[in-house]
Amino acid sequence: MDYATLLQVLDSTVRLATPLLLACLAGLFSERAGIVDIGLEGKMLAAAFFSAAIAAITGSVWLGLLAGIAAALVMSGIHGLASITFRGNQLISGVAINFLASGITVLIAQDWFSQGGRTPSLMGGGRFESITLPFAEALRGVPIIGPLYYELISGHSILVYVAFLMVPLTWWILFRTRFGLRLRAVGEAPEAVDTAGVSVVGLRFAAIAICGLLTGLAGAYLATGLQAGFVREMTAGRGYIALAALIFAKWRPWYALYACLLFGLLQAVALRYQNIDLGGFIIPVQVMDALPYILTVVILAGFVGKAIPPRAGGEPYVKER
Amino acid sequence: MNDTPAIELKGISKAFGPVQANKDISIRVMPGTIHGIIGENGAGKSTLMSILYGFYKADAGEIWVNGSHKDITDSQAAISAGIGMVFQHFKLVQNFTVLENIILGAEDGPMLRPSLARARGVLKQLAEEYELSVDPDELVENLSVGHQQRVEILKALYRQADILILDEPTGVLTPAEADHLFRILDHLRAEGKTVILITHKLREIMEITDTVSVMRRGEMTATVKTAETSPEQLAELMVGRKVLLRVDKTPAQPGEVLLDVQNLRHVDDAGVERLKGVSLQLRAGEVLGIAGVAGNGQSELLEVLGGYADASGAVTMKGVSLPLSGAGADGSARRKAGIGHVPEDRQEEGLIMPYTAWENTVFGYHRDPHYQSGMLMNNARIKEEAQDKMTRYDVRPPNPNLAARNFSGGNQQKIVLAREIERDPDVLLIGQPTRGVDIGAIEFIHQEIIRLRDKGKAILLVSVELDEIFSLSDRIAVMFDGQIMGERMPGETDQTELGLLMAGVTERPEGKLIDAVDASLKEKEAREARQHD
Amino acid sequence: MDKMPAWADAVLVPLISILLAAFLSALVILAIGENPVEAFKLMVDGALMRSTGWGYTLYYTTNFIFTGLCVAVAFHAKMFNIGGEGQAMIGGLGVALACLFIPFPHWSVALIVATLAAAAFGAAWAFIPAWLQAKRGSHIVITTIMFNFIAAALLNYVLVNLLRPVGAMEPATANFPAATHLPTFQDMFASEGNPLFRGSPANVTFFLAVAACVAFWVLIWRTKLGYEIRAFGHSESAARYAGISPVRITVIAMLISGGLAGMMALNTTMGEAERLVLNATEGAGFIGIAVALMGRSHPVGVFLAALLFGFLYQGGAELALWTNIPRELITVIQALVILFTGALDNMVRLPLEKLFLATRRRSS
Amino acid sequence: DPALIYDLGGKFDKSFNEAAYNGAEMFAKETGGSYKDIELQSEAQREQALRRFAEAGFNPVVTTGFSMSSPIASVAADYPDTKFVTIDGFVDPAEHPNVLSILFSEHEGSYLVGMLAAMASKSGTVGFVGGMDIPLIRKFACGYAQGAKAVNPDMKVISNMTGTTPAAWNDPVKGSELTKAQISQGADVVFAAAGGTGLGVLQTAADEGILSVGVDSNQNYLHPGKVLTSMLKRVDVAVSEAMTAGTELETGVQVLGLAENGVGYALDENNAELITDEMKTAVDAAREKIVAGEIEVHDYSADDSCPALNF
Ligand SMILES: Nc1ncnc2c1ncn2[C@@H]1O[C@H](COP(=O)(O)OP(=O)(O)OP(=O)(O)O)[C@@H](O)[C@H]1O
Ligand SMILES: Nc1ncnc2c1ncn2[C@@H]1O[C@H](COP(=O)(O)OP(=O)(O)OP(=O)(O)O)[C@@H](O)[C@H]1O
Ligand SMILES: [Mg+2]
Ligand SMILES: [Mg+2]
Repeated sequence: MDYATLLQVLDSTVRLATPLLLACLAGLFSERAGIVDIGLEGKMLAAAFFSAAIAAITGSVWLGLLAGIAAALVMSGIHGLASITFRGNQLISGVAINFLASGITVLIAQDWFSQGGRTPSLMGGGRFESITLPFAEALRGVPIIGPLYYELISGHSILVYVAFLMVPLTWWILFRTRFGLRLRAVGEAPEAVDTAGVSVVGLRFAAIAICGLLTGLAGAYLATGLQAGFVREMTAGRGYIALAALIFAKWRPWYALYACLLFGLLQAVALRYQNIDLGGFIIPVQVMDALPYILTVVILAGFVGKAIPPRAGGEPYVKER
Repeated sequence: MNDTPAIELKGISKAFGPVQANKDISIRVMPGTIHGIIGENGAGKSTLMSILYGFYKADAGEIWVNGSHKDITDSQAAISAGIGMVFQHFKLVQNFTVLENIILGAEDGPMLRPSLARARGVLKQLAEEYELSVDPDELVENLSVGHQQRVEILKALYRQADILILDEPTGVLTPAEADHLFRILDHLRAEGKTVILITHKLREIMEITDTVSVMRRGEMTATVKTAETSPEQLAELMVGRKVLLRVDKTPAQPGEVLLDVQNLRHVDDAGVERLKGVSLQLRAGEVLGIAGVAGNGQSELLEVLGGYADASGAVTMKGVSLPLSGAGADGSARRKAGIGHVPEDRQEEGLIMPYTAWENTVFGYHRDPHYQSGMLMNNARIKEEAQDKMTRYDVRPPNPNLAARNFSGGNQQKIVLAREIERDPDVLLIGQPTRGVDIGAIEFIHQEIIRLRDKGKAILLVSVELDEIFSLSDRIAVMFDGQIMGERMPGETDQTELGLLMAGVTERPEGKLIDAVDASLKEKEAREARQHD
Repeated sequence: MDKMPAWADAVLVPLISILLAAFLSALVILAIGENPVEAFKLMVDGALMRSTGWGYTLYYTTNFIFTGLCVAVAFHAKMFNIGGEGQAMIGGLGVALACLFIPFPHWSVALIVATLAAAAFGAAWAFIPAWLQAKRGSHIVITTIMFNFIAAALLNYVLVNLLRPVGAMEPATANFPAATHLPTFQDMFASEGNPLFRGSPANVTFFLAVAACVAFWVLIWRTKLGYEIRAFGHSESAARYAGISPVRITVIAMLISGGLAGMMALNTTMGEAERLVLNATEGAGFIGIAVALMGRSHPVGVFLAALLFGFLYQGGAELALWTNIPRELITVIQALVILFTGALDNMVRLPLEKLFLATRRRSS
Repeated sequence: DPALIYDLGGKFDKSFNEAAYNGAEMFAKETGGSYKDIELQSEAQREQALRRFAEAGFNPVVTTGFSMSSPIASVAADYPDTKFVTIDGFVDPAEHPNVLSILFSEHEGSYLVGMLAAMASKSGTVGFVGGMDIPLIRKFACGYAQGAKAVNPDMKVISNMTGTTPAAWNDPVKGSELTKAQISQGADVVFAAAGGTGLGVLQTAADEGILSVGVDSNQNYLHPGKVLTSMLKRVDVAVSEAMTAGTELETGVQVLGLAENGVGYALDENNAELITDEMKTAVDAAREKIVAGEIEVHDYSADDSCPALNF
C-alpha cells in the first residue's frame, strides 16, 4: 500500500469514525450518569431526518442542524421520562426509541416530501461543505507532511472537527469540573449524590440532554455532512457499533476516540478491500462486511479484560419500593 | 441550659406502600446531648432519621430545627439546616478518592481544582482535631469499613453539621474502633454539637447516651433519661414483653472431628487473597464461634465451605475429602455431603425474595428426588411439608403461599433455619444468624442452635456480634485479614482481648488501644492496595 | 402484602398501556391526514372479519409466539436476548438444510426433523453469546446484536454462494420438495363448499407454537430446571449459594431461547415460503421483545400479545393495501406499544397502586 | 383496472420501482385509466397482495422484482382469469398460462454505458458500485466491464458491492465511501447500480468532480452535467404497455434487450455536452452489432461467471 492510498484509507477512516465518535461520546455521558442507552441509533436517525428535512425546506444547514439536535433531544426526553421519571427499563425504552425513530422518520418524510421516505437532495447551503484549513494548499507540495495535512487533516466538514474536539472537552468536563464529578458520581452511586444534596434526576436529565445534543450532531453529520439528504435507516447500525466502541473504551473519552477510529478503520478497509485474495483463497465480501461485528465480539470476549461499567448503570434510582 | 430543642419532630408519618414505617412520631432532641434511638428491626428508626435528613419525604408531620420550622424536602435543605447523617449503608462513591467524596455536592465553584485544594486543608485540620485521619487520596474502595465510616463523619463535619445522626455505626467496628468513635462523639458533645445515635446494643446506649427513645412497629413508645433506666427495661420497652438476654445451655460434649479444614486459601475476583491459610477443626456436639470484623474473610470461609467459592487447601468431612474447585465444588454437592448452610445474607443468598415461602423451603434441595415426581417437581408435597415446617418454627404468618419478601426479617430467617435444620445436617454453617432479627426471635434462634448442638451436630457460627459469640460458642476463633489470629475458650477471655485479636493485635499493647488497632488496620490496607496493583 | 392485586398487575396495567398507545397512534394517523376510525375499521375488517384475514393474523402470531417465548425464557434468567432475529435466521438455515437434503417420506417426519434442526441451529447461534456472557462477562445485549449482523452476513453468503440454484436471481434456496410442504389451515379446514382460509399462510406450526406455550409453562413453573432458571434470574448470588451453576443456567436458558427463536423459521420457511429467502425473519425477533414484555414473560400473556401484534401486522398490511398510509405507521404503533407497555408502564402502575392502596385503606 | 405491486425497496427508490411507478402514471395519463398500487412490507404479503388484488378484480396484476415470481407461481392457478406480470422474474409459461414474465437484458445496456464510461475516462480506470451482492447486480457489473474493456482492453474496472443484506440498497453513506475509495484508486467514472445507495454515489461523484452513470430510470437530471448517462431499463414502458393492454395482455415470456428498446442509455439536455459525437457514434455502432448478434455480451446469470471481471 503506497502512502497516497494509506492517506485515502485514513481519510475515509476519519469520516466514518466521526458519527461513531459523536454517538459514542453521547453514550458516554449518558452511561457515565447511569443511564444505559441503546437508543443511540434511533436518536441519530431522528436527528439525521430532521436536520435534512429542515435543511431541505429552509435551505439552511444550520437551521437543519438545530432541528436535528432538537429531534434527538426530544428522543432523549422520552428516554428520560421512561427511565428517570418513571424508572422504567432503560433497555426497553431504548428499543422503543429505535423502533419509533425508524417508523416516524419515514412516515413524516413521506407525508412532507412524498419521495418514499427520503428527503430531497440537499443543495448548496443545505449541506455542510468541507473546510480547507489554512495553508493546506500552500503546504500541499511538502513531502509527507504536506499530503498528510492536505488530505487527512484538512478538508472535512466542520462537524468532524467538532467531534474530535469533543474528546478533550469531554475529558475536561468529566474530570475537571464540578458537573463532571457529580455526573460520574451519579452513575456510580446515585444515593451518594442524593444524600449530598444534589438532585439525581436533574443530573441524569442533564446527562441525557448532552447525549441528545451529541447524537443530534452525529445524525446531522450523516445526513448533511457525509451525505446530501436523508434516506430510510441511514444510520445502518452505527448506534450499536458506537455502543460497542463505548464498552471497548471502558467509558473513557480518549479510549473512545481510539475505539471509534479502529472501527472506522475497519469499515474503511472493508470498503476498500472487498474479496481479499490470500494466495488463492479469497475471503468473501461477507466476511469483510461482518468483520467489525466479529471483531467487536472478539474484543468483548477477550481483549478489554473485564470492562467494568458505571456501577449504577441500567438500574433506575429507586429510594422507596 | 438551653431548652429549645435542637431537633423537634412533630407527628411524622410515613408509609412505604402498604407498610406504615412511621406512625405519628414526635420527639425532641436537646442540643449538646447524645440521644439514643433503639428498636427492633423494621421499627422505623432509619426511616425516621432519613426523613429528618431529607432522604425520604414524610407523608405528614413537621420538622423543627433549633426552634424554627424547616421544610426539609431534600438533603440539601437538611445540610443547610446543619444536619449531617452517617447512614447504616454508607453513601460513598466507591471508586472516588476520599477527597472527591468529601467535596461531592459541597464544591466551592464550577471548577474542581480549588475545591479539592481547600478541602485538603480543612480535612487536615479536622483530622487533627477529632483524631479522624484518613489518606485523602486513597480510593474509598480500598479503605476498611471503619475508615469509610470516618469519611462519612468527615463529610458531615466538612459541611459544618451541628447535628450528627449516626445509624448503627458500631455494627462494623472492632470494639476498640467503637470506643474510639465514642470518644469522638464525646468530643462533639463537649463542643455543643448534638448527636443522634441509633444502635441495637443496649450496652452502648447505657454507656454514652444522655437520653434514649424507644421505637416499636413504627411508633415512638417511650423516651427516657438514660441514667434512669436499665437494659432490662429497655428490652422490654422494645419488644413489649420480658426478654431473656442470656442463653441457657449446658457445657458441650465434643465428639469426633466432623469437619477438618487445612490451610484454606481463597483469592477473590479482584485478585485479592481473602483467605490466607485457614485451618480449623469442628467436632460433633460443639459450637465453634468465629469472631471478627466484617470483611476479614469470614464470609469467604463460609462461601468456600458452602461450596460456592473456589479455594485451595484441604477439607475433609468425616474423613472424606471434599473438592474445593471445579466439578463437585458446589452447594448441592456439599448438601449431599451433609453440610447445611444458613448464609450470612438471607435476602441476597438464602432466599429468593419473589418466590413463595413453600418454594423457598426447598431452595438448594430442589433436586432431591424426594421432591420430584417424574420429570416434574412434586409441588403438592413441597407445600405440605412447608406448611408443617412453618408451623413448627413459628413463622408468622404461617402462610406458605406468601412471597418471601413479604415476611419480616426475623421470619425470613426462620424460614431459612427451618429449611437447613430440618435436613438434619451433620455440620451446619451459620452466618450472622440474628442479624436484623428482633430480640424475641433471637431468643428462639439461639435455642434452636443449641438444640441442634445437643443432638450431636457440629456448628460453625460466624457472627460480628461479640455478645452472640460469647453466649453461644463452646470455642471461639478470631479471624483477621484472612487468618485465624487465635482460639480462646469463652470462659478464659474477655471482650477486650477478642477485640484486639479482631484488629490483628495479638499482644496487649502498652499505649492506647486504638493506636495499635489503627496501625494494624493501616498495615492491612497497605497490603491490600499493593495486591490491587 | 402486595400493593396491588395480581390481576390488576397482569391485566389492567397492560390494558391501559395499550389504550394509551392506541390513543397516541390515532393522533399520529390524524397528523398524517387520515381518519383513525376508518383506519381501525379497515384493520379489524382485514385481520379479523374473514377467515383469510385470520389465516394471516395467526401466521404472524405464530412467528411472534416463538420469538416472544424466546425473549421470555431469557428474561426469566434475567438476560436480554436481542439476538432472536439472528437465531431465527440461522434456524431457517437448519430448516432449509433438512428439507433440501433429506428425502422425507411424509411431512410429519419432515416437520419433526426440521423442528430439531431449527432448534439446534438457533440454539447453536445463541450458544456463543451465552458462553461469552457466562465465562467472560461479555455483555449479552451487545454480543447478540452483533450476532444478528453476523447471521445476516453468514446467511447471505450461504444463500448467494452455496444454496442458490444456478442461474437463479434471488438469494434464496430452491423450493423444498413437495413431501416437506406443511398442511395449511386451508388444507385442514376448508371443504368443497366452504373455502376457509383460502391462500392464507397459517399452517400446522401454529399448533406447534401453542404446544410450545404449554411446554414453556411446564418447563418454567413445574420442573427443577425452570425453578433454577427463575431462581437464577431473581438472584445470582442466591443461585450460587444453592449450588445452581450460573454458567450452566446462562447457557441452558440461552440455548432454549435460541432454539425457540430458531423454531420460528419453521413457520416462515417451511410453512409459508417453502424455501429459504434472505429476509425470512423480517424483524420478528425484535417484535418478540415487545411480545415478551407485554406478556409479562408468561406463556398466556405471550400468546395474547403475539395475537395483538399479529393483528397489527395483518391489519397494517390491509391498511397499506387500501389506503395511502405508509407501512411505517405499523412500526410507529409497535414503538408506542413497546414504549407504553414496557418502558413507561410505571406511569400507569404507580397511580393505580396508589388507587388500590387508598381504596384498601378506606375499606379496612 | 390494473394493479401494481412494488418490491420491498419501495415506490420512490429513484430507480427500479420508481420506473414502474412512472410507467403506471404514464398509463394513467395516456389512457385516462386508473390503477391501484401497493408497497410491500413483508415476505408473506407478496402472496397476500396478489390474492387480494386478484379477488378484488384487478387485472392485470403487475409486479416488480424477481422475488415476486415464486409467489405468482403459487397463486396464478387459483385465479385463471387474472393475468399476472412479473418484471425481472420468471414463471414457467407452460405451467402458468396466465403469467407474463418480462426479463431485461441488463448486461447489454450496461455494456453500452461501460463503453461510454471508458471513452469518457481519462485515467483508464472506471468504477462500479453495486447494491446488494446478488446475481442480478453482477449481471450489470459484468456487462459494464465488458463494454469498458471493449473500448480499451487495458481498462481497469473496479467493482464493489455495498453489502450483503437488503440494507445495502439504502446506504448512501457507504455508497459515498465506496466512490471515494474508487476515486482514490483512479476511477473517474463510476456506475452505480445500487438503488438508494446509488444516490450517494452520484452525489459524491458530483462533489468530487468525476462523472457517474445512473441506473434504471434516467438519473441524468439529479446532477446536471455531472452524470455521464444512465443505463435505462425501460420498466416504465413495460409497465405502461402491460397496463394499457389490460385484459388483452399477451402472456408468456418477454425478453427486452437492446433490440426491443428495453434497455439503453440516456441522452438528454443534461448530459448532451458530456457525450461527444464520437462517443455516440461508437456506442450506437456497438448497439447495432449487439442487435445483429455480431457482438455477444456475456450474461453473468447464464452461468454465474464473468469473463471481464472477478467478483
Ligand atoms: N425504601 C423502602 N421502601 C419500602 N419499604 C421500606 C423502605 N425502607 C424501609 N422500609 C420498610 O419500612 C419499615 C421500617 O424500616 P426501617 O429501615 O426504618 O427500620 P429500622 O428500624 O431502621 O430497622 P433496622 O434495625 O433493620 O435498621 C420496614 O418494614 C421496612 O421494610
Ligand atoms: N439436594 C439433594 N439432597 C440429597 N440428595 C440429592 C440431592 N440432589 C441430588 N441428590 C441425589 O444425588 C443423585 C444425583 O444428583 P443430581 O444432582 O445429578 O440430580 P439429577 O436429578 O440427576 O440432575 P439432572 O436432572 O441435572 O441430571 C440424585 O438422584 C439423588 O439421589
Ligand atoms: Mg435501620
Ligand atoms: Mg404456501
